[in-house]
Amino acid sequence: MRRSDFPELTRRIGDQPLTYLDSAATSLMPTPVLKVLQAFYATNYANVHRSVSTLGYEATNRYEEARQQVARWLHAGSDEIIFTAGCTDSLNLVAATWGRQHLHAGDEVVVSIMEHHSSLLPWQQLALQVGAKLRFIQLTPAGTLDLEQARTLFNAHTKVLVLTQVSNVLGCENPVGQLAKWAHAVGAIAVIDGAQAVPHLAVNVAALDCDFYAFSGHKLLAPTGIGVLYGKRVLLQQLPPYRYGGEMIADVSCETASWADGVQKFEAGTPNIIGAIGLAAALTYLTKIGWQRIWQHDQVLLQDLATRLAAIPGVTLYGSGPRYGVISFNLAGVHPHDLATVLDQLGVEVRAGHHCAEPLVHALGTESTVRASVFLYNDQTDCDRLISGIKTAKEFFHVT
Amino acid sequence: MRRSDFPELTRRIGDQPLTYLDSAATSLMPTPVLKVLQAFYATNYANVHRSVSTLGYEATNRYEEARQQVARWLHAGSDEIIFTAGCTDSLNLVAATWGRQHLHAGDEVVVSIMEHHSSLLPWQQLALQVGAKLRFIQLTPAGTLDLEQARTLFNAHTKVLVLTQVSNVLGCENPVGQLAKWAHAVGAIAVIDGAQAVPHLAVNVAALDCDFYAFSGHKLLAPTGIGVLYGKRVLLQQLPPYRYGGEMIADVSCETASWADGVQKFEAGTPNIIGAIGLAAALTYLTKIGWQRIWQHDQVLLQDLATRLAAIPGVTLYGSGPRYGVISFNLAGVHPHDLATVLDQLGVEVRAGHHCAEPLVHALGTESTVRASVFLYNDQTDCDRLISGIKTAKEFFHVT
Amino acid sequence: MLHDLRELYQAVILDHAAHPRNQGKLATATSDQLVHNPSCGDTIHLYLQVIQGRIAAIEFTGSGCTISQASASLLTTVIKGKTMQEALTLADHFSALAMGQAAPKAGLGDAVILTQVMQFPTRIKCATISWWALKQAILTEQEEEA
Amino acid sequence: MLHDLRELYQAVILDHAAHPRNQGKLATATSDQLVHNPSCGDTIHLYLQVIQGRIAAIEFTGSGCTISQASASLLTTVIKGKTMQEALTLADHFSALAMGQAAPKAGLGDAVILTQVMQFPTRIKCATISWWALKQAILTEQEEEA
Ligand SMILES: Cc1ncc(COP(=O)(O)O)c(C=O)c1O
Ligand SMILES: Cc1ncc(COP(=O)(O)O)c(C=O)c1O
Repeated sequence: MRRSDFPELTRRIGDQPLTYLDSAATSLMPTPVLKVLQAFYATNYANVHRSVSTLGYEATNRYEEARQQVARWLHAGSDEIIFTAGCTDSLNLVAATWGRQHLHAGDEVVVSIMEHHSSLLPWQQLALQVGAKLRFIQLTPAGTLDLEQARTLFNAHTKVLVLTQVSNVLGCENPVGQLAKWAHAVGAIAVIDGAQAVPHLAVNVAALDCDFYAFSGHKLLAPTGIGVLYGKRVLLQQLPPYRYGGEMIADVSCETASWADGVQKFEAGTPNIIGAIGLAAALTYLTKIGWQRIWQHDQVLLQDLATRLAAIPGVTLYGSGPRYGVISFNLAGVHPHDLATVLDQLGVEVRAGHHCAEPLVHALGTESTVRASVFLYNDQTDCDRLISGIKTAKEFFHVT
Repeated sequence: MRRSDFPELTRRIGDQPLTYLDSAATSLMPTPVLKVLQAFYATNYANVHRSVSTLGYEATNRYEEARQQVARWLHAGSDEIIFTAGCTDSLNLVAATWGRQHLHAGDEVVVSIMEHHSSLLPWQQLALQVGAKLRFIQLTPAGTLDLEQARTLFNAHTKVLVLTQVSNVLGCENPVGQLAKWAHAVGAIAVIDGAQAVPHLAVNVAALDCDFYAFSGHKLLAPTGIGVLYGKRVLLQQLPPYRYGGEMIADVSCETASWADGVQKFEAGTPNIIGAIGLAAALTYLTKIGWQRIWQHDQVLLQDLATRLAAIPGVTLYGSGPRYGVISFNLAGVHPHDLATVLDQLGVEVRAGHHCAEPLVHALGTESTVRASVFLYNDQTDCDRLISGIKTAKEFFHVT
Repeated sequence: MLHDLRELYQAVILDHAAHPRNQGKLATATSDQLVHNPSCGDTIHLYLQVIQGRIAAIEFTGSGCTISQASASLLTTVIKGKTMQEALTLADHFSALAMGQAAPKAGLGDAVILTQVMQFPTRIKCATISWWALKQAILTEQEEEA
Repeated sequence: MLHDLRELYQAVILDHAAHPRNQGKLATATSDQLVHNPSCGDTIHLYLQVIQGRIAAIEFTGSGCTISQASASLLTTVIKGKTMQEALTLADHFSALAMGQAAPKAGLGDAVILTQVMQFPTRIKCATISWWALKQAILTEQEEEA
């Protein structure tokens, strides 16, 4: 789909054409998004807020329009959308503000074993500091979250549910709405990591009724360095600031300071203006192509990959379908890094390792996996090249 | 100088040509830097670190080369350069890690009255939390730091000196090396805000012997969303992490985690790769033109502006020369915002307000000032248009 | 190119800024409201004396640009003697006009000149801030009465 | 296109990875060193028994890719019986070669095949990690002696 919009796809790896199957790490940038950035730099670029000049006003408008666009797309209010440096930054913000305010000794955090380190660690470290306890939602043998067990974890001590909507290793979608209900029933909040969900699912934060929702732009055709944190209005109003600096204040004296209203309180210093413009341009680009079309396209490719991978003797697939964006597997007798090196020699770019989800990978009974991930610009040829690459690797390493 | 590299300079404000005198807020982006970003997106773009694939390797190399380039330029080791989301983020990092670890009740922070909110507030708020005390270096009547008074502030309780190298309101250079010596003599560290210094001065962190040094890329022709924190090797080794997440770990289990060595410990999650590449490209661009040439050019323009502004009856200049990059003033009988609005109508983009330095602006005996700032792409015509704009404003508001 | 500016900064506006009417800290105030525009440091402190639902007296103190000071001064001249309900309606009309929306101009007197500020989007807040303070003060007054 | 790979993954390497020599937790060890490659999870735990300045016995445990496991296995076969000084020199030579720098190959035996890893920059650490562990273990041993 629109491969020609992605110039990087025409490059070669050594003497081989490129098959990019690592979009779950970072998606490529299409020319139309780059053109928007270029035009912005050439006409409206300036610092935002606090300026009486035309340029500053135009840049501020574009920045705030980007916020509104993100808000509409997530079904949130634009006073509930904080721009951050990325998903990791967003998730740290919640733990550093809401968490520090509300988590005390003896409290409990319900967290899935599937969490990315960026989702787990802010709460793990805070819990260690204050003497709170992490309670893990484990896997069923099928590699999905064990909801029976999960249900038993919520109690009067539970303060937070920390949950990834789509696993960056298994690709499964977790029942966020259901788990958020259980959290709310005991008075806890639900903090959702949407990094891998937003490119592959319709996200409606109002319908999910989650309290915080985080993602990164760079997995969604936008530049690096921009992320989003959705937070429920009433919660944001009660939070202390995250970082201190310019633009987030109402008034500053030598001794004390008061904070700006609304989301500005959380955006200290010059924000990543160009990142926000890029994120808006990426959403526009994806919307124009049609989200439904993109999701269906990704589903078809992944389904096909799953079937063909499962048919290769020695291949273990992790988790079970439906998968969103990513599929993880191992090949008996070949270490994931050796397999990834062979594939790389063939121009097929996958990822091998623990994918910043060590607890999950250990729960799957392994140290690392190979992960292939797809997005709108992948096609059947990419899948063919992956499958044939794995067969080549089997021959190369003499495994049967 | 190379105005043609800056496409935004050709746009108009209403029916007027643009005179951009707000580079101290954000500098414009030259086409050669944009071209580097474009080429990177088209060929080497991928996530960094932790990949065995060629693309990931290339992107990581470019990212780490950017770090090395920044290090060489600041006269630091590349294991002393942390990429952040911006100067504000850098300064918050120091207070949140070193500060939280070392600042206790009864301790003192020596801080100049000139600090930008991004430099003051992280320490002001930390001091309020732990019961430490801020001691302010005041101004001389000439509008420079009062070194006599400063000297009396350092004592056995002093833990930190917080100092801006160049004021974003006055444009003066503070004697960082001297004050850092006084700080070190009582066992305190020196945290230097270099946001306005790096575009206009040769910075050598080794010679300054500062402990931390922070700046933003976007004031230096680079994109928004990228900043730098220099920290002395021995200090960085002892610091706890700032944010938690992917890429900054050595090992993670459900219950605990250990951290990566070196600067990676401070770069949780996907960093702003494109921002770092852009910063490196901007440094390359500026180096090619020649820093000396740029500084001299800026000096000539500011000197000229100072002389001509001082000659206008009713104009008050703040501070005294030499000024680096910025000059602040007021016009008797015309509020800065009214003046800025008239100038904006004439296409002259300046900034009016407290410039995120409320304590300084109050110490100057006012509520706000007009600030004009110059960089390499400004020329004599820009100065002429500012001066003639001020004269027009005087006529417009009937002040004599 | 200064045409739009001349429409905004008319003689009466400059006069109100230079010689503000009803400036002071009304000793008999029944309610007051302090507002602050963090982007420029403008401050307006509005004092109201409400007697039997009518704004019997009104004064302000503050500092800031021509627009914000003239706006506060004009507001006091327009509002004095109005009922709380009339004042609320005028505040809504002024704010709407200043943001370029359609609304009746009746009753705003010379204050209507300041709605020209809609041509200068970055300055709209300077003109509307005192009217916003008025609205807050009246709402507080009404709450206390209820 | 797999030519370079064949140079690296030679039969002897695959054999060492599949059937590592000197695997175990040496009971008589006088020093040991655990290293971990966070980027892929490879782990090598090296155990040395030093007698009168000579590495009398050496074993390792660990898990990871072909390169890291074969490298550790080959290291043990090469290093056993060497003096600490000889071992340090070999470790330096191996690391230099693996990074594509010039250094003598003498004494490295079959381990020299793994210096082909220089063709695969992202895998260099897999090959050098056990040699790095060796160096650390010896330096610790020497410190303790001193
Ligand atoms: C002196 C000074 N310090 C800190 C900052 C903060 O930089 P940023 O907004 O890029 O984080 C600025 C710029 O606004 C500044 O001028
Ligand atoms: C599930 C999940 N959560 C969080 C993150 C962190 O995102 P970032 O590295 O952009 O901060 C990622 C991506 O690496 C992810 O896949």
